[in-house]
Parts: sequence; structure tokens; C-alpha cells
Amino acid sequence: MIEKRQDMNASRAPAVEGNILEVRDLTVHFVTEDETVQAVSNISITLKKGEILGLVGETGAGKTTTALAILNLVPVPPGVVKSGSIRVCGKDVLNAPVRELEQIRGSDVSMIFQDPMTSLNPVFTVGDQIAESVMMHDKCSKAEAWERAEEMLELVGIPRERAYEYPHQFSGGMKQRVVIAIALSCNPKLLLADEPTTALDVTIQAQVLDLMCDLKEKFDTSMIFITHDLGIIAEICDRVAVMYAGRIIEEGTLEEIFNHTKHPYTEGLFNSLPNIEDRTAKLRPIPGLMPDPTKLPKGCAFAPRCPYARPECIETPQEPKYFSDTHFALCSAYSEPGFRIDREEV
Amino acid sequence: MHRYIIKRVLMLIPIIIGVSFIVFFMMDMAEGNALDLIGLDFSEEKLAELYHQYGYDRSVFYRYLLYIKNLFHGSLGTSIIYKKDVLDLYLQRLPATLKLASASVLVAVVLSIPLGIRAATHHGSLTDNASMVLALVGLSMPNYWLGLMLAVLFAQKLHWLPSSGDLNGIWSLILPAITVGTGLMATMTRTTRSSMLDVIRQDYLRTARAKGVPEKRVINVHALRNALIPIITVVGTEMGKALGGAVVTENVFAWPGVGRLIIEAVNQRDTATVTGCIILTAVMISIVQLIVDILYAFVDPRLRAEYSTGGQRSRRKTGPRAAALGLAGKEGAVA
Amino acid sequence: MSGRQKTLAAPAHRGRSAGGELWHRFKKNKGAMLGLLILIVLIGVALTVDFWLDQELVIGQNLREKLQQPNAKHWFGTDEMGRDLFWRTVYGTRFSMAIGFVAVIISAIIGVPLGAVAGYYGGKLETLIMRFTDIFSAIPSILMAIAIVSLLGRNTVNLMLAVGIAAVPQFTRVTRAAVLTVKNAEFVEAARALGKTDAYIIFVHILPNCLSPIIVQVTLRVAGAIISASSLSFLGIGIKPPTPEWGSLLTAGKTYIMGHSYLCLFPGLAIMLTVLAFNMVGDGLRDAMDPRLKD
Amino acid sequence: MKKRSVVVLVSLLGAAMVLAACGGVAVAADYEEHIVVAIDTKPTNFEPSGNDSSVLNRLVYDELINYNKVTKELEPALAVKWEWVGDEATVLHLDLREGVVFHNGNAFTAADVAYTLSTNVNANIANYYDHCDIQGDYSVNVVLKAPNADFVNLLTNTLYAGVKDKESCEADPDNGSAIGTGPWKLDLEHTIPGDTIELLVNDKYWGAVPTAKRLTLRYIDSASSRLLALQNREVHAMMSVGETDVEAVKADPALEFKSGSGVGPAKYYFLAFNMMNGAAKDNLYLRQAIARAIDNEDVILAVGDEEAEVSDGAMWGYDAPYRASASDFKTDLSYNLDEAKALVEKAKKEAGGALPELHLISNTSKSINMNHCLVIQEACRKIGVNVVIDETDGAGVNAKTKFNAGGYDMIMHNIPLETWPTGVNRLMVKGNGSNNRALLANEDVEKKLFQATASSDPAVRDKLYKEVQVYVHDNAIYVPSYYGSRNGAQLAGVEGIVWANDGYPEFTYATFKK
Repeated sequence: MIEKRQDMNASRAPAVEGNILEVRDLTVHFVTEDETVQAVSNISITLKKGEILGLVGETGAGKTTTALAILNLVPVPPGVVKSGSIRVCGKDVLNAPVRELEQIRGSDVSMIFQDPMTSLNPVFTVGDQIAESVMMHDKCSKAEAWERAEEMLELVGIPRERAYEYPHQFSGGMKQRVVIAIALSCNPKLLLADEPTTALDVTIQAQVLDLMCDLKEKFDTSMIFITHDLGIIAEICDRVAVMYAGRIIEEGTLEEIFNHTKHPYTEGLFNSLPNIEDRTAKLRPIPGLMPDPTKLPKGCAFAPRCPYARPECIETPQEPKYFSDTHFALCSAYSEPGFRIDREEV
Repeated sequence: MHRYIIKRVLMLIPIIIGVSFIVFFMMDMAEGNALDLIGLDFSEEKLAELYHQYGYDRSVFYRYLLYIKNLFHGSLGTSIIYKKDVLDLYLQRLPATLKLASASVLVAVVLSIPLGIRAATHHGSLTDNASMVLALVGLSMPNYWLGLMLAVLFAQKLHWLPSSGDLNGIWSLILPAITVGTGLMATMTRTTRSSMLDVIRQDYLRTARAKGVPEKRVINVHALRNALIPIITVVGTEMGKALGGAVVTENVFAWPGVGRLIIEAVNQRDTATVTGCIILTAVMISIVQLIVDILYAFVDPRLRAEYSTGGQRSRRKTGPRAAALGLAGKEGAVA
Repeated sequence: MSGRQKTLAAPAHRGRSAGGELWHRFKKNKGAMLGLLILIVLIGVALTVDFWLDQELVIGQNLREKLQQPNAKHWFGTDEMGRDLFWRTVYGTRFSMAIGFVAVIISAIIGVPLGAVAGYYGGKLETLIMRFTDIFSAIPSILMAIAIVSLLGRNTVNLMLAVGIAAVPQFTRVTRAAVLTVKNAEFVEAARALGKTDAYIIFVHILPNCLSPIIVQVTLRVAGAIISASSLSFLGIGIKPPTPEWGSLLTAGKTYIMGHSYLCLFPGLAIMLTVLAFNMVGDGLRDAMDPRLKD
Repeated sequence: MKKRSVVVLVSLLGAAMVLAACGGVAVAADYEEHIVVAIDTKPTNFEPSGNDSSVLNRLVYDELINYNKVTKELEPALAVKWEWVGDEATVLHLDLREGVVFHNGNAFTAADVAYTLSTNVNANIANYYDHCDIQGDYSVNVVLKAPNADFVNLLTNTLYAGVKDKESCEADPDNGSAIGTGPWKLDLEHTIPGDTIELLVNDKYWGAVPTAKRLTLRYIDSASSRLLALQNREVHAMMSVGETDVEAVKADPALEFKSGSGVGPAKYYFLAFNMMNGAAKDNLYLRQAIARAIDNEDVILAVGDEEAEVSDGAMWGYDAPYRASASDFKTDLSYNLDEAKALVEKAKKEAGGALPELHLISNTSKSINMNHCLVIQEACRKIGVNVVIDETDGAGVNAKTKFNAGGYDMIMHNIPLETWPTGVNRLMVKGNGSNNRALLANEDVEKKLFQATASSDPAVRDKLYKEVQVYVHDNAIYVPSYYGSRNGAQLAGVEGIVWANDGYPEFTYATFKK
């Protein structure tokens, strides 16, 4: 499904033992007749067993595309993986033969999608949909698969009798639980959760999050948690990567990102949150809009909105600036000694 | 469910009465009548006697009431032309029509659904474009013309296939079935494709893929099952139309079907035959429609739920769907 | 797909009116443009043929030259009365087009208000109209048309009427479905609140907003009507001679199909080309008007 | 004996038929047992006097007397002897054939004759038949209401004179009349009325038993489809080859073109004016103008009938007796465009200005009728008379002509010259038919026709019939067109079909050598 990549070198990088996921220099474009959207540019992600990475960013930053690329599910056409390599549990996802790919999906890595309303097939019972996954991967009988499906339902807090019901008979939160049950049914080593709570009521959100945390504990699954809700990130993630216009512009541990914010965009994100302690404080939203993804500048895509931007920012490609082993930001301002952003002082 | 079926069957009664009213009056008030046609050389006394016997010496309302009275006694009347019970006449022609209808629908289904699926999954490809152009051409061809051309080619020039009638078993069926089937195929390919394209964009297919379901199964099970409703609707509509007799095709191939019986009866002002056969056709179409509705329930659990709560609402629900399909599909052929 | 889809959905091109936008999208569809081109030529021919084509060429008989194969003098050959088939086919455009359009206008004039009323008022009136539509459409449309022609007698106007009336249920259904989708929109509520009459609301507010399915239906039905009319002609229930309508050319040709199949070939191709053009334009219009429906 | 005479005829035609003529001789194995023929009119019901299907009736029923079209003699069939009792043609004595059985095994007796005649719906019989005096099982006197010297001839007509079984008709009103004494029996179980008629051979036939075992009549309405079926060997023979296909049939070595058996043209085609309330009924000049504007050579070209001959104006068939000749007519109605134009001017004066638009009806489902109409329309256009062709089917023609509602002014029609005397009869008997409408508007003509029927004196008849023809011609009531032929085709190897030129071939003894 994926076009032959141009950059073969990236994929030859050896897999580091113990890493569940290694994404190297991934670049995904969407090419249509008229224009090319640079959805994901040159990102690298490494994830250890049991780790949860929060992937933050505005709508359209390329988070979902990244997740889909990990499953090798970027729709082709118009999607084109221009370069990069993805290894899940040491298996090269982008070059795996179709058979192997189907084995990787679901059992090594699975995904929880954003909208539970549309993620379930309306014409099959939820039990069928869970059991199908089990049957695909565990090569077991239908009865065993059903047994497993019912167990999974109970696990996510749905009575097992309801396995015989159809998606339309479930509420939104319940559906999301079913989606989670499907995703977890084969004990995947990596779970991609794409805004799993966005479509839900706040109370349901909390329940689903609790559930996911519990399950994560239970199965020791690694997870990429995609969201634009920094509160949730703070709640469950070990590490955080911030995406903007297809790039990871800052990445670090939860503590590093939240307390030692380096990138002006990340700063902007925090500043746009309402301050619960000080209700009189003015919101400070980031001015402007995301750039047109078809016309990204060579340099920093955030520059036009950046309060610290200098003229060269937009022209020169940004190099990652490491602040620790785990923390880097994609901001050339730090090449200037003494550059600091406001928030660090807070 | 069975309450729903009973309800639908009961709804046939107004349809039967309505159809009989419209057709009977149109036929009866048309210029000339069957007695005049067969009575060309009859003596005046005999003709007067027949006029009296069939009520032609009274008003059209009298004849209609007579007809309805017979209808309630389960009789569709006697054909003046054929001197035979209309039901018998119809049943004699029905096998040929059923044969042609099912053969052409079968041909169309077997060829068009895989083609439509392929066109949808390879959206924008050569297969897709070629099949859409072909479908459009198929839709734009008057089917009697296609029939004539096929007959000239395969019967006259090549002598491969029989050109008319229903006396040579399956061989006789081939040309008429292709003639009727081409239009159906075009419609069904288009419907399958657009319905599949709709479904292929759905999130749940991504869910299926994400859990490792093989692509083939994603398309043929997950997607197709969801795309079936419009396809079934079209198959049902076309089957229904074909049961009314592929009037023109039957004419081209001298096929002993219901359509030819009706059209010849119209030309002979054989009111009883026309009215009776059209009523039976309407009943057949309604039955096919009912089967289609029941199939909906098997395909889509959401509709199943609605049938058990009440028939009327669920019918409404499927109505606009079918109407929207009318847009997508059936602009071409008449018969 | 949500995130990506949103970025992909190109922002509406600014500075274009709705019509311009429609045209822009329609223009991209090569098939539709080809269809439109064919239609423009055909309609042009239909409208002007009376001014430049000598009637004598069309109806004048020349029995000594009957049934000639296509040749340099008679491109499509000559028919059973020695008339040039090419000119008859060209002249036939006028009638076939007229029948197609008039028939559809008839069905739209009857079907659209019925559907609008049924959709707008609902309740008993809707049930009544839709039941009647059900009964009407339980009769296969070609049989309906044949019965109507038998009742009214055979001539061009009645042929148009028959084809038109037989297609009414489709218009009623489509219109009703479209009206149902807009009848509870805010602007309708607003008009109602302003005390506008129902007729005003239906014709000024509702119908213009469900035009797109109706226009698409009209385009596609013209194609259907041309085929229906020619089918009726083929069954011998057509337009009066010596008028060269395509269906009646085919009917006449059918008699001679064994030795002179070109008599059927060319009028058949003419019908096919026209219907194809209408279908292509109809498809293009549908895609352009409702990108969601686009294949 | 109709069937027997046919056997005689056929035996002259080929050795195969000699074999068949021997009756019960075992069939040679290399002959097809099942013969299929394509017919151009559909038998819809099985009432011999009312189904208008001569082809079917010839197979299933026998008449009392047979008319031999070749020798033009009457021959015994179910009646072995017939004679008028007394001077006036009102009582006809018949001696019936003994030992004849119906298909159901019932014996044929005088009661069946009485039943057949009394239930006959055809005007030709019913208008004259009064009752029967049964004198014994095989002896009966038929009593007429009024003298009719042609009655013996009427009894030969296969269109309406087939003999039915009284017992089965009374027991089963629906299908009882499907039982006859003819050489073929109807296989009702496999018959689809209006489409396919299945027949099985009648082993107990009193005449020669056909060689084939099964005979299927298939109704295929379009001539080209019939020919296609024949070329494709789906049928063994077909009625009515399309006019433009004749060449192709003649050129095809696998097929044989068949046209009449030498008894002359089959049909008389004409244009008749509605003299009851048509727009031209009071304008003789207009009628004459139209008559003179039509070039009948053109008509023949248009209908493509190679064997057709331009009519000389006589309504009677060809070599029939009582036929008027050109010298009897006083007005020249031959084609002359200048004369026609002059007549139109007179007609305009007569009409006091503009001429009305004339509505021409015809059963245009047949292409030769259509083409004929087109020529008439074109001819009238040339003299400035506007003609509208009201395309209509059989039902429309009958409706319009029967009620004379003024819905038409002219009719293009034809009468089968079923050879003397029935063709005459169709013109003169007061039925409901369309042909005689124009005539019957004139009481004088009507009276003459009835006088002629009653008289058995040939001289009286000759005078009266000729007067009628002259009147009709000179007043341009009927505009004569042409005498047309009927034809058919068969596969090479088919024998035994009698291609009679009244348009009704006889398939009784058809065989096909494999």
C-alpha cells in the first residue's frame, strides 16, 4: 500500500532492544492533483515497554496521520510515505508483507479511534466485532473467540450478555468501551489512542480514562495517547511530544514539558488554558492560525505566530536543541545564549 | 415481524382496488372494445347478445362494479379475446416472465456487484473509469435496440443463438436475458460502486483494518454488508419491473411472457386481461418489495429493530433511501 | 480520518458565486463537459433545423431510390420510401428533444407540487398523495404510458402526456424527500413566524432550496423520457407519419432489419448519443451540486 | 373432401407425399417428427366460427364441404352429398359422412351439424341460418331464413365453418369447442394462447393421417423476426416474408421462397371514403382528384410486392365471375396528376373555399399498409390536400369504422380475395365489418347486393354485381390500388405445405427430411 520510500537509509538503523516502537524520520505527504499537503515531516518517536507518550497538538498537526502511519493505514492515495522507517516490536511496518502487516495490526499494535459513533460496524454485533479480532490473531475457534469477547466486554465494564447486541443499541461511552475492548482484545504491545475521549461527556471521559489506565496497568501496554487536552496528558502520560504542522517541535518527560517548557508554541498552548486558580487572569490565546499545510516554510512553521520570532526563523531549517537526554525543542532561538521564554519563569 | 408482514399484505387491498380502477377505466374508455374487434364478422344478433353478456350495453360504471364484484369472489374475469380465465392466461405466461426476469437479474447481479466493488476499491483507476463509461453507455442504450442488434449479430450473422421464442431451453434465454440484463447491470454497477464508495470512507472499516482484518474481508464482509441496502433496493426494483414483463424485449424476441400478453391485450382492448394482469403484476411487485424490506432487516439490524416496533415508520425510513437511489440509478431503461 | 480530512477539504474558493462555484466543479468533469457539448449541438440543431433544412429532403419521397445502403450521396442510406436517412435523423432531433423536454416538464409540473405539498403538510394529505403515488407506480410505467395513449389516442401531444404522466411518481417522491429535509430549517420557521402564506413558503423558500435533486432528476428524466417515447414508438404507438421521430424511424427500420440493418443502426445511435449526453450532464450536475454525493 | 383433395395435390408435388397419402404407412425414420411453423396472426381462442384463424381451423376442424382452390370445384368433406330442396335456395339437404369421430372419440352426427350452425357467430352464416331438420344421424336439412345461393360456398369457409362437437361444447363451455374432427388435435396443456399452439397428430383421422407427430404454430408478429427464426432453423416454415427480404430468401440455398399456388393474387388493396359522415362524402371532385393523384405504380414500389399488379378498378378478384371490366366504367380514374390538380380546383369550388384536412386510417401495424398510406399522403400533398394518417391498430380501425363517429374520412384497407365467392361475400353481407361501410351508405347498392345473393341465376347476378362495381368505381367511393400477393418460405427439405394464395397456407401434411 505504501509507495516505495525514497530514503532507504533511515530504515536500516538497527532496532534498539526493548523499544516497542521506533519511528525514524517519518515524512508523510498527501498528494492530490492540485497540491501537496505535508502532513508529517521528519518525525522520530521512540517508545519503551510500558511507557505512555502523549502526543499533543492542534487539529491538523499530523497526530492522527502519525498514528495511522504506525499501523501503515495512511490512505493511499492520496497519502504517500516519503521517507522514514517504523518498527513495532522490531518489525518493519512499512515494508512488511501484507500478511505480516495484518498480523502486526491488532496483536502488536492496535488503535482506539476518535469517534466511537462511527468506529463500530453497524451491521455486526459488538461480540462479533471483538471476536473477529481474536479469531484473526489467536487462530482459535469461534466459541473461544466469543468467550474472549465476552470477557473483554466485562473487562471494560459492559455486561457480557450485551455481546449479542448491535452498536446502535449502545450509548456513546459504551461504544467507546467496545472500541477499547476491540483494541485490547489481543493484548497488543502498543496501543494508539487517538483522542479516545474527545467525543464523550466529561463524566464518561473520566470513566474511560480510568479504564484505560487500569487496563494499561494490567497488561503493561505501551501507549501513544493523542489529544489536545493537556489536562489528560498530565493525568496519564510519562512523556509528551508536541506536534505543530507535521513536526514534533518539543519532546520530553511530562515534568520537562510541563515545568520546563522550552518551545514558544508549547508555551502558547499552556497560556491558552484557563487558569482555574486565577479567574481574573486573561486568556492568552496564540494569535493567528495554523499555516496552510500545502505551503509550509522551509524554516519554523510557527514563526509567523511566534512572539519571539526573528526574520531568519522562517527561512532556516530548525535543528533540535537538546536540553537533556530526553528533552529537546525545535527552536533556533536557543542557539542564542540566554534565550528564555516567559513561561519558564512562572 | 409477522405483524409487519400482515400489515403490508393488507396494504395490497387498496393498491389492488386503485390499480383496477385506473386501468379498468383507461382501458374501457379507450376507443373501441374487444367485442368489436373479434365481432368484425359476427352477426348483429350475436354481437348484441355478447354486448349484453359483458355489460357493454350498460355504462362503464356498471361494468366496473361487475368487475369488482367478481374480484371479491376471487375471479379476475374472463378475457373476451382468449375466452379464458384471466388468471389462467396469466399463469400460463408467468413462467417465461419469471425465467427471463430471474435470469437477467442473476446475470446482472453476478457481473455488476464484483465490478462495482472493484471500481469503488480502485477508485479513479482505469477499471473504475472504464466500467463507469460502460455502465453509462449501457444505461443509455434503448434495450429494444440492443436486442435487435444482438439478434442480428448472434442469430442472423453468426447463427449461434436462437432469435425468438422460448422453445430451446437455456439457449433461447441468452439473448433476451442479456438484453434485459445490460440495463440492469449498468444500474447495479453504478449503485454498487457509489454505495461502496460511501461505505469505504467510513471509520469502521479503518477500525477493522486496524485490528488486522485482511483487506479482502474488509471489503467483502465489512464494507459490502453495509453497502447492500441500496443494492438490494435496486435489485428489488429491477426485479419488480422485470416481473411486469420486459415489454419491449419480449416483443423483440417473441418471448411468451406477461408483458407481451398485456401489450397485445391493450391493442385488442381486452380490458379484463389488461386489468387482471396489471393487478397481478402490481401484486408481484409488492411481494418483491416486501421481500426486499424483509431482506433489509436481515442486512441492517437497525431496521430490524424498527420493524418490530411498527411497520409504518420503518417504511417511511426506507422511502427516501429508495428515492435517493432513484437519482443514482434508474434513469435509463423503461422496461 | 477526521483530522486530515479537515485540512484536505479545500476552503471554498473565495470570490465565486454559488453558480460560479457550481460551474467550476462541473467544468472539471470531462465527461459532463463532453455531454454538455453534445447537448448544445443537439439543442442547437433542434431549435434551428426548421430554418435551414428543406422539408422536401425530409419528407419528400423518391421511391426509385429506396433502401440504398449508406453511400456518398446518402450518408446513412435511404429508407423504405427513398428518403435520406441522414436528414431524417437530423430533423428527428427536433421531435425527440421536444418530446423529452415537454414530457419531463409535464411530469415536473404535476409531480413537484404534489411532492412539495405532501412533504410540507404531512399528515393525512401526505398519506393520501403518497398512497396514490404508490398505486400509480405499482403499474409499470411503460404499460401506464401505453394505456394512456390508448385512452387519449395516438398523436405527439398525447405521447408527451403519456410519457410525462407515467413519470410523475418519481418526481413526487424526490421532491417530497427533498422538502422533508428543509421544511424544518430555521429560515422556513422564520418565514412562518413572519406570517407568510403556505404557498409563499413552499414556492419561495422551500422549493428553491431543494432544487438540486429536482434539477438532477429533470436532466436524467429527459434521457429516460426520450427512451420511453422511442420505446412507445417502437411498439407502434408513436408520433404521426411522416414526421421523422427517432423511435418511429427505428420502428420503420425494424421491418427491414434483416437486409438493411443500417436503418435501425443510425437512429438507435442517435438516441444512444443523446441519452448518453443527458446522463453525463446529469451525473456531472449531481456531482457538482452535491459534492458529498460525488463518487 | 378438402383434406383428401389436398393429398391429391400434394402427391403431385413430391414422392414424400405419396408416402403420406397412403395413410397408415409407417413413417420413415429420417423424417422430423416435430414440425414448427411461424405464423403471422395469432389464434387466440378455439371457437372455429369466431377465432378468425383459418390456418388453425384447417388443422383442427373439418368443414362440411371443401372448396378446392386449384380445381375451383366443391368437394365432399364431412358432407358427402348436398343439394337444394326445391327451386329457391332456402332448404339445403346434406348427407353426412359416416364413421367420423371427434378427437375425444365422440361420433360425428347430424346433431353436431345443427349445433355448429346454430351457435355460429359469423354473420355470413348466422344472418341466413334458421334451423335444421334432422332426418337421421347422417341426414339433415338446413333451413335458411332467406334464399342464399351462396350458402353452399359459405359452408366451405375455414374462417367460420368448422364443425364442432355438440357434446363437448355443452359439457365444457370454455374449451369444448377446441374439439374437432381434423387431422390435428389441440394439445391445450402445452398451448400458450396468443403465442404457441401445440398440436398432436390425430391417428384416427378419417382422411390421410399426417406423417409428423407434433406440429407447433408459433406466433411471431414481425416478418423479420420470422425470417430470422427460419434462417436460424428454429422453425421449418414461415408465413409472409417481408417484402424486402424476398431477395434474400430467394438467394439463400437453404431456403425456398413460396408464393401462391397459381390461383392469382391474394388481396385487393384499396382506399375507401367514408360515405356516411366523412368530410369527402359530398364532394365527388375531391374523391376523384385523390383517386387520380395516386400513382399505383408508386404504391407497388412502396409496398415492395414484386408480384403485385395494379388494379384495373374491378373489386372482384381477378378471374372471379361477375367481374366488371375496364370497359364497363364510365369515368377514368387512372393516375394523372394534371387532371387531379384540375379536379382539386373544382373540388374547392364545390366546397366553397378551402378543402378540409382528411383523416386517413389504416391498420398501420403492418408495414405495407403504412407505406401505402405514406404514398397516399404524399400524393395528396402534391395536389394540395392535407392528409393526416391516424396510426391505429386493428381495434382502432374497427372502432372507428363500426360506429362511423366521423373520426375518419378515408380508410386504406384490403380484402382477401379468398377466391369466389367468399370474397364477394365479405363485401356484400351486412355484418359489422369495416369493408362494407362505404357501400352500405347507399341503399340502392345494398338492395342490389341482397338481390344478387338470393338469386341462383348467373345472368341476374352478373348484371347486379357489375352495376354495383360500376357505381362504386364511377363515384370514386373505392379507389382501387393493387392486387397483392401473399407468400411464405420454408427450409429446403420441407415438403407437403400447400402455399395457397389466399394467405392461408395449409400445414397439415408438412414433413421435413432430416
